[in-house]
Amino acid sequence: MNRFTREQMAARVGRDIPNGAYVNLGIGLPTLVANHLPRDREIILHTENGLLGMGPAPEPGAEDPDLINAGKQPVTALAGAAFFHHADSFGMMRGGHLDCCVLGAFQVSVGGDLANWHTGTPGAIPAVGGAMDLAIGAKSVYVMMDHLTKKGESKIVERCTYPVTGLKCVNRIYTDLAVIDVTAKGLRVIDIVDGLSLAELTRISGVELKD
Amino acid sequence: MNRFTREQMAARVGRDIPNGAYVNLGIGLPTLVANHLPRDREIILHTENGLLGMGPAPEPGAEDPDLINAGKQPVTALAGAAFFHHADSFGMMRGGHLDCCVLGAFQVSVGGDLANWHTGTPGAIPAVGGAMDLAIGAKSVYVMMDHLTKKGESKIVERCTYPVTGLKCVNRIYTDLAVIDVTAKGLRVIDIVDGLSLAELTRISGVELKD
Amino acid sequence: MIDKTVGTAAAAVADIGDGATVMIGGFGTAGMPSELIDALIDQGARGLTIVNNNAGNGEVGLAALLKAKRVRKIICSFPRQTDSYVFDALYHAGEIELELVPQGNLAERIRAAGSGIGAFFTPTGYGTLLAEGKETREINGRNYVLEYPIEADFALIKAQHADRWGNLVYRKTARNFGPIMAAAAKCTIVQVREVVNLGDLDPEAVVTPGIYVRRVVEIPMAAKFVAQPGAAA
Amino acid sequence: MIDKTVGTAAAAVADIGDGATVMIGGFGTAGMPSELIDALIDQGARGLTIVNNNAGNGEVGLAALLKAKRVRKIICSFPRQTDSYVFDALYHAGEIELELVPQGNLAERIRAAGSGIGAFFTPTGYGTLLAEGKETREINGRNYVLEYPIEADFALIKAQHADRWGNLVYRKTARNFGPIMAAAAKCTIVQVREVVNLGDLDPEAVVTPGIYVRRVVEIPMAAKFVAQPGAAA
Repeated sequence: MNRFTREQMAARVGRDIPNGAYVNLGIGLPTLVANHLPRDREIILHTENGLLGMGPAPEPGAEDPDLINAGKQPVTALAGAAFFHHADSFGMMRGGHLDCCVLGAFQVSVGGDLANWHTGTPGAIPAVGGAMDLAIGAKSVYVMMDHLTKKGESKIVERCTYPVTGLKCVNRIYTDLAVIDVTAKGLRVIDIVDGLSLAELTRISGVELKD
Repeated sequence: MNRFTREQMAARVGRDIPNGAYVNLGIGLPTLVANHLPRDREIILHTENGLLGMGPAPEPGAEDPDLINAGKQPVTALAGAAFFHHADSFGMMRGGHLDCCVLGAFQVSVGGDLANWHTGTPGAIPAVGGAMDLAIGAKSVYVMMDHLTKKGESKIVERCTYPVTGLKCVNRIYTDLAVIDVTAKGLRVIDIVDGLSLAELTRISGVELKD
Repeated sequence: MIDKTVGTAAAAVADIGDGATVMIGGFGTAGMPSELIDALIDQGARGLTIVNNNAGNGEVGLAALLKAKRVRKIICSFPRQTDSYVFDALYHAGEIELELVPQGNLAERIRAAGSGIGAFFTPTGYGTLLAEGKETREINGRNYVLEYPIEADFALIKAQHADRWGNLVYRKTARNFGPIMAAAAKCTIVQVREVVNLGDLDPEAVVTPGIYVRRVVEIPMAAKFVAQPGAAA
Repeated sequence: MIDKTVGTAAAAVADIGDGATVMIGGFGTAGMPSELIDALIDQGARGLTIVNNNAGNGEVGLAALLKAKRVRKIICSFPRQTDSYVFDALYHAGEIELELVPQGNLAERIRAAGSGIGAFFTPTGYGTLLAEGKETREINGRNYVLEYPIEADFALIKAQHADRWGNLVYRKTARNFGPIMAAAAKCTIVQVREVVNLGDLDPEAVVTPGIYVRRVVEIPMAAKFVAQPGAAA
């Protein structure tokens, strides 16, 4: 079976982000999107630890421990950047000012529920960070994930079995097999990997998918 | 009958404000206190329209329309001042960070209720400004007022007949006849104008007063 | 390329429709976006709900908008001033609705709208006329009133400098309601004394990040107002 | 004359008692007041409740405080990191209590404590494990959870510059929780890289006004930490 590579997924997300958008890229796979934002657009990146106008990683040796992203990796600040404190930063998120955030996920339900913070494994130390704020805050919430778990189970589910991060919050799902919109009338496939039929994708996913 | 002059009242309030205090002086009579703060103390004045470290009125001709106090009069900013927006300014007040505010009043009740925003006259246009925030926000709320109305009625009352600004919020009352603490055990006179007895003050006031 | 600058005040306010809720920055005349208000008067929208600390001074700015009978309702903390005669007359004639809000609750309700808070318990106003009929609750021995956000379709504010991304810095006490109104409105329009190059504003000192700003109009000589001594808060 | 500067970190933290609630600034190690934490460890207070975004990295700063078994409970959003093994071991051994709070609710609860809000309705966490048992309400068609303020006896934070009045500016993303913690604690203690003269800070750019600060300790070479790539938020 063909699959979109991670770079292809990131490029596709990047193409879908318009000029002038304010965007938060979650930790992990979504971080890749930063390398694939169209060069003819100005897109302003937010990091929840207090920066709008985040730039790329610094040159080796130029890291500044006071200038990091939510993943605690060194970053830079562009001309036009602004720093602010945590309450202001999360007010910005919760207040619906970000146009888009891109998040990783364990599961997304057909109704747009997101599970991406906790596996629920007994004994696992729970950690949530800003995941729940991002899930409910941005105007559009995009999820990037593999379509299937390593065991071959669909990560798009009728109902999340992992603890949820937010309810009815996901707008679009980018997987290695397809791009799927979460709509009021159900999941709608808007792109699919070459050679895969909608019927086969539906069978693999175990949930109803429409054209 | 002897009376404290307005200058004497302002000087007395000024003496009661310790070094390092953060203070908001209300509109009207309390504004006079600024001229009577002891010169050997640093006292930092707050104005609710967004300034800590307010200085005296500017020299004539040096007024800046962007630099005003809550009474919309031109002021200056001292070295060490800070500007902030309205939500931050009122958070500072409501959060209990001001050591003291000094307010004018129509009435104060024996329980410390304050009425200073609205006469309740039919047809009068109500206006409240920051009065209610100041009343409940500062660690100590001092009232400066004439002891009696122009008709000779006591402004210290068993129960406010004017609409209240805040409940149980006044800590001390400075009038032209006395200085009175509002305590859990009732009103306690801590200073009185020369030649006036506690008995006579009590008679004039129409409420119970203690030594 | 992002460029939020707009050529004229008229173009900036062109899409404000009848019946819109419009926040107007300023405390008295400090921070009042007079030229944007003038453009709104020329534009003609009526039936407006206005959110401002006051209800206008003299016959300029907000008072002129009131005088032109464009305002259905005003939400403010201090309408009555020595020179608020335009509002006073409309109020007494029953031609304008007034929602009086303690100044701190006004600020916090605007802040709540911008930051996604559904409602909050405030100590201000408890036990007073202005809390009558409102939900109250005792929390840890203190009494509070439940207050809801104030949102707006548009905010008209004034700042000192902006860049093309819409980052703003203000000047002295003219900052007042600008930053919180910018965040609370669906479309924030700013008049600034000077547009500077991207990168000229210190990122540590930006007060309103550009995310809250839709349009910027440069109006260099906005300082036509004067301070209004003697009026209360 | 006001002078909030204190000679040593040890003197600044001397009165933190057993059982105190202590907010500690920083996001990971950016903004973490390491020298104040070291002084707190030397000072010996135990049974502490700590409020921080994380639960310590490696064996320095907050992690060292945990390792010394001084902490009874931690309130944070993201305890589990690649190098949070000190916390992990204590947690699995049942030797530390954890209150996990979504990061935005953590920030807003701290902000509420500093600004006199009794409680607030937040959309974050609705319908999740972290809102179980909490009061909820639908407001204008959206669901919210009621959250309460987080107050503290002390806040230990780090800033870039201070003056003798305690006015603070921060540096880049090391600002994070500093300003809101400063306002939420009864006694805020700040380590700064440099104390400057009164008047040297631009009043338009002061982030934390001195009213929120009780003590300032100058620690010029605080930058002994390094960034921690690879750990999550």
